[in-house]
Amino acid sequence: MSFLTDPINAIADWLESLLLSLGLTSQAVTILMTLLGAIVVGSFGLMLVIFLIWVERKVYARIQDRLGPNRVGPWGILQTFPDMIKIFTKEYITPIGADKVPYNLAPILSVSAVLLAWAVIPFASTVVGSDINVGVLYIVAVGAIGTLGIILAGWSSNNKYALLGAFRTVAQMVSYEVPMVLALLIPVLLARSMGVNSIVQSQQVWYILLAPIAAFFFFITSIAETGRAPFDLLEAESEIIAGYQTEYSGLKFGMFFVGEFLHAFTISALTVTLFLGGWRGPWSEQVPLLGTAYFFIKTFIVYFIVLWVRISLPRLRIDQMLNFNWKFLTPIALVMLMATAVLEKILSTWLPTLRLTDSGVILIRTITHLGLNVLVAAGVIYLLRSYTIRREKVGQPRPLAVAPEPPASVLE
Amino acid sequence: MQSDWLFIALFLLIVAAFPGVPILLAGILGPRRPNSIKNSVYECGIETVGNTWIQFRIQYYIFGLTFLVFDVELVFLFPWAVAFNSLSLFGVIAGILFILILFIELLAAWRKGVLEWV
Amino acid sequence: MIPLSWYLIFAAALFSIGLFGVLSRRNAIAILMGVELMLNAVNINLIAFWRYRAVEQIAGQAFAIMVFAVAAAEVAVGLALVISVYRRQNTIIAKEIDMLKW
Amino acid sequence: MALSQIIFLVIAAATLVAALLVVISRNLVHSALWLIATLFGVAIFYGFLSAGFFAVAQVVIYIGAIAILFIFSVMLTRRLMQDNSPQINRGWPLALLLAILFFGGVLGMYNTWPEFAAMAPEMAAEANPLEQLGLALVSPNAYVLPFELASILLVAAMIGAIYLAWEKK
Repeated sequence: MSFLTDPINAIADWLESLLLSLGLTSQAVTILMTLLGAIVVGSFGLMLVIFLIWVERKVYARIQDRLGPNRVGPWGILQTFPDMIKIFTKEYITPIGADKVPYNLAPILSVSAVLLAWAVIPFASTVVGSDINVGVLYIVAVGAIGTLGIILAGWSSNNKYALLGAFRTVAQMVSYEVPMVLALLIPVLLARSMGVNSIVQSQQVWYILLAPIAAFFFFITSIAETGRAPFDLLEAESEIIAGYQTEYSGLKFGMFFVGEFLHAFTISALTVTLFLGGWRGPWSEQVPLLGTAYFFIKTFIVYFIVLWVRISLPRLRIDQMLNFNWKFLTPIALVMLMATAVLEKILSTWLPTLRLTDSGVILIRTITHLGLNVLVAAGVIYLLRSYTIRREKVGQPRPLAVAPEPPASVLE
Repeated sequence: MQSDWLFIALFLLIVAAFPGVPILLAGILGPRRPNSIKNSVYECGIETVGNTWIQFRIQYYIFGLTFLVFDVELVFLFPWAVAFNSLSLFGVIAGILFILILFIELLAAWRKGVLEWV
Repeated sequence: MIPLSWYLIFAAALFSIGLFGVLSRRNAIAILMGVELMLNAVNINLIAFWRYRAVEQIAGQAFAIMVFAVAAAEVAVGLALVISVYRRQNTIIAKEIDMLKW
Repeated sequence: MALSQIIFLVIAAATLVAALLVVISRNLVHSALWLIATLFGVAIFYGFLSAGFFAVAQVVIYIGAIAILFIFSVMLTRRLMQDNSPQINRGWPLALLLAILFFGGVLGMYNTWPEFAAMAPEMAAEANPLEQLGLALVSPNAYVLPFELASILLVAAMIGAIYLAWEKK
């Protein structure tokens, strides 16, 4: 019975008892089992990439009214394997003057930083790699390591454009981390816990209903962290060649792409976990397998939106990108955090005096939080509109460059 | 609890090996015929002019700096958010005051024109 | 299990290396890196004493997190100073920054 | 020797070597990279000391922000990076002597302390240091004043640093 509802833990238990019966000490068994779990989670993430590359190419092609990969295997689903073999047999070309150790370390870092986040994502109520009590901050930390990988790549390539790409990374990824952390603080505040699994467990109502603004901000900022369109300034082909990856070749170049594809999926999984209830759904507590199914269905829906955003929106200019972060996302996220804290305090002192049933408490909490978010959003929209009206009254938009006076010789 | 951290530690090793081993293998298996033209810096397609290590604008540093300050202050807020249930009214107000200082900081930077790119 | 002494010796060694860096490097940025090493050594001591001597009191952790804030402020101002000096004097060799000499 | 002790020694040795390389490497960006390695080693020790919050905060603050700022300022003051003159003062033997004397002195002082080799007490299973820390940081009879002052210190540092580094176009 338990095998049908929760196969992963059933297999783990069976293996553990098998190893114990082989005469190993319990300490060694724990280490072995943890190692096995780590290998399973890690290789699952990498296997997923093979599939994701196909999904992404197919979705792209469909939106652009093309067929996409369709030769190898049914619907071209095996297309990635020949590509992998091709890139695997390519020659590495290391540019003269490159700083060898950071140059080779950077692609590894950019993949492993993304994979690291999978350690804390719960796939079901009982299946989670590591349920540490600082999970949310761990996710932020892992993002910081990814930024470091890109800086290393840009710096060590001995290429001006790569270095420019790295500098843009710092301006972008580092700036967007501020509203991202602020948006992450709101679910932590609502759940009173930093453990990712306990955040999921406390979402009787999905946090996207309690904190839609935070969810939206987290989604935007994490797209910015992946460095894909519309935030692909770090590798803007028309501006700075290919950014930090210009001087890379072969599998090292491919690893940056593996990292990018996986990152897009990882942020979808994180959004689902923190704001869309993760594995929660009907009977997911009793049947963890169902929870896993819910988790992946939700994640693929969010992933589709990520792809949709990427394919639909043009690239931002760097000043627009920074203004959007520092003058729009960050102040609103700060206001939201303060407002949520005040409301939570009011609710936690006032609700117990009402002697409501549990569902009543949840209902009032949801409605008040949703109302607060709507209020803030309305205020923001009002401010933005009055700002645009003022700009219209002033007249034409500010000219970017003043045309120089023609020299006298031309006039004559 | 202890096994959770063990998992993270082992995962660190695994996750470094997963991209690292294929890169190493491809380096061994792949062809290796370097020559000076192939190995020259691609730059933007034409030959490199001047030094790579040119000076960059200070604006990048300013954003890094602003980020550093915000980052540290936000890390302070995590324990506060976790302990929210057992906080007194005073504690909540202290936390909000902290966020308010952060907000004033943002406004000060904005007023000073630090957040402008150009 | 690991005795307290190991952490303390490790922290002392780290602090000494940081001290050596601060005293011997010519470059102002490298000196600041040495200061970071020293602050980290202090933090390890704080956390180790918290864990081994006063696990039910939170003072060690509270001090350690304050050290984080101070380190961040120190780096922000220190590096800004270095950059500012570099633009005016075109040097970050600590010995050559002698504007206040006379 | 238990497994945990071997792991401790290996990580401690690696961290100290990295720290030494921070101090002696000629290329400043390499110094910064070794600094990151050292900071990561220190983060692992926080994990060992069951202060998970600090391990993660170390990575977020030091590696994610401070180290990046270091790399940045090295790049901004870049003309000195190819400077091949020695990076170490002429008086470095004296500095080395001082550092070794300091290390020896501290060790000697520790040795006179009877509880030097104390073992860690068991942590209560229900103890939640993170929540305790959050409470202590904002409670009036604990650390609320340093907490707010840290915030103001950082604001002051930021404004001061911007004032120093920024020039109006």
